[in-house]
Amino acid sequence: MKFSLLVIGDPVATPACRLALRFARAALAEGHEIYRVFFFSDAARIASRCLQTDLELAGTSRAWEEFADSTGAELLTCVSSAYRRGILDEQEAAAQQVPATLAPSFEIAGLGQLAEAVLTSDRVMTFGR
Amino acid sequence: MKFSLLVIGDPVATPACRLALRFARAALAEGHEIYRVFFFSDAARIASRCLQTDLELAGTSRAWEEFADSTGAELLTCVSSAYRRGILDEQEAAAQQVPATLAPSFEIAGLGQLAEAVLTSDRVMTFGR
Amino acid sequence: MQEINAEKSLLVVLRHPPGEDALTSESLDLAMACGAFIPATTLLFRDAGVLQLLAGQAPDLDTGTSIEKTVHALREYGITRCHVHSGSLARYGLRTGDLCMPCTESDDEQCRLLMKDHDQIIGL
Amino acid sequence: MQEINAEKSLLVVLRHPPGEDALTSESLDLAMACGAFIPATTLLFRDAGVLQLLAGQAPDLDTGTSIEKTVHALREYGITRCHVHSGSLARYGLRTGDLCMPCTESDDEQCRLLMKDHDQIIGL
Amino acid sequence: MTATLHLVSGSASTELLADCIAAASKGDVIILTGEAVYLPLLGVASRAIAAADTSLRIVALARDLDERGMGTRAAALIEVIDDHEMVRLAVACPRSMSWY
Amino acid sequence: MTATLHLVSGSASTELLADCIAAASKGDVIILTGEAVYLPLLGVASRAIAAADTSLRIVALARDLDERGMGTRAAALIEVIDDHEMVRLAVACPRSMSWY
Repeated sequence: MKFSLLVIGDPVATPACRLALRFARAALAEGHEIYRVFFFSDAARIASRCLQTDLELAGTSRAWEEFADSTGAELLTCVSSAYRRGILDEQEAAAQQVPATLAPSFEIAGLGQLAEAVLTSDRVMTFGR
Repeated sequence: MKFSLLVIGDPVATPACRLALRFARAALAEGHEIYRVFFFSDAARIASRCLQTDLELAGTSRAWEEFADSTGAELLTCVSSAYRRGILDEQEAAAQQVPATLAPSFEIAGLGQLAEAVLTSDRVMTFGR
Repeated sequence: MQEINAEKSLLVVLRHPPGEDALTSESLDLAMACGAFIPATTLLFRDAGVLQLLAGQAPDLDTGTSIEKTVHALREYGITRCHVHSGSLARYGLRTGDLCMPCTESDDEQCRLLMKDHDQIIGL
Repeated sequence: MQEINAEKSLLVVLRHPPGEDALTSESLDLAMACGAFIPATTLLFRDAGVLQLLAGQAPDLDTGTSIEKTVHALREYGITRCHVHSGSLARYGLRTGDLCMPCTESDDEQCRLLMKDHDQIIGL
Repeated sequence: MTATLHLVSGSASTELLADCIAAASKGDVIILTGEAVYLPLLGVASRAIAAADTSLRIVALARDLDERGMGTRAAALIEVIDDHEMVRLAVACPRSMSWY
Repeated sequence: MTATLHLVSGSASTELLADCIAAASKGDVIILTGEAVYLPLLGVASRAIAAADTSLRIVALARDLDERGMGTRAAALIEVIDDHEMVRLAVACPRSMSWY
């Protein structure tokens, strides 16, 4: 079965990103596919390379990156959520004359990509705060 | 009367930083002093220069910087809260080999500075989430 | 499997009150985007989410948007089905006349049916 | 005015449950730091904050700390006065024997007196 | 004056307000801010406010109400104050406590 | 099967659980995660769980309980499942709703 995940809660202040990762790993172990993970609202901060992370820890951006690298799952972060919170790709950072802060393995995307995931996935799981 | 403020809530997701700024401005207008503002936990993010801000808006880091510049109030952000959320001064950023993200006018400080404010201020107001 | 099933229906449930919390305006953005891409998108305001519909709210400081400003946009984006949970309105002492946009009042059982009648649900 | 009034007393009220929320471990850091600098620091655990005292919790993933690990540290940092609101314990069906550190049980009226008896309060 | 100033913010939860009222002493002042300004609208919360010891003063911030379109609606339900009065209350009360 | 899977997280608020139970249909499954795993401890919440339609299945995640030192305490109060069972429930229920 093809899953997509919508993650909303802040990666530091809430368990949302960690719980979503636990779900993704368990789904993989059960033989399912994680097609796309869409980080929205506060969860967009997972895509900040400013965020201190530790390879040991689940739910951090590096742990998500490892999951994506080994499974091909897409890690997308909502463009307006990200920019509003200072997660900037090279282009936007240049426009604002500040350092870029988007972590590798994450892509900035519009909400249309979430809608596409809703239409093409068998299940969409939302992980709130 | 000498006030210090402890701000806890996230600058984007909660009104804490904006309400604290409204309190600070009203206190000034009433003839009082804001000695120190200590940004703790999620509120430490106010000190990120990645945070997109607009000079018109209250509660953002630039509005706080203007308040501090014109009043001499100290803007401190808790060192462990800040580092954990990727708000890094030059020294820590160099150690981690990532860009520094601490906005000007904010200083990284230990919790002892909060305790000192508790002991030397007439009132300490806490602004939660 | 990659083929888009345009028949798929989506229910977006909005449960959080408005205010300075960024999530509210972001939720409306999400609803509009889904409305644009997914023809069968329905909104349900319930619990504290009904407060998003209160007339006379100031626009969000960060984005300049408010539900009153987005109501026409919602329609432009293809969202014509808006429901509000009657029990939630009653909890806050509100009537549909207090709301800034026309919504279908739905009672507990009708709200349960709304959930069952859609293929996917996003709770915000 | 800049002179430190070492006689000033502080009550730190901890109301939030533990878990992956960073605020909990940060709150304990704050309490310890205040205990180190302000001799007359008292802790009061109430509402969902009493759950921080439950024995057997796993350490915080980010910091490796838990209240069980910090109990000795709390004392080292000079905090000897720890109170827990009896009504909050009852709400969760807990007794002081379920707690991982010794606390003085205080009823509603005693908690009100604690607030009145301190010069400053920090609510976390 | 030994009153405590209580700031209630962050959620329109009746549990939060009930906890605050139960912990407050006679003569204390409770300010509703942020999402907590919705509380007077809630039947169960307005009953709690009405049932609270009359020596408790419970007020809401005008600007927070106005931003939520509740300025006129709230006047009948609760005493409304501006930011300056919040500061005066913070001066009058020797200590404050936050609930969120 | 037309059941909906409900994920409750984010706070140990009895209001949140009550809202979820009131909105759920017969046959639905409710998973308590994060801070919501404290709810079975709360007298008022455990009564709500007990009073809920028996056709509702209400469970809590084992790892979230264990992290909070509630693993053994919870076993008597609520059905406990692991992350794999959460996935199986997500497969079994054609849609899910989050409460936070």
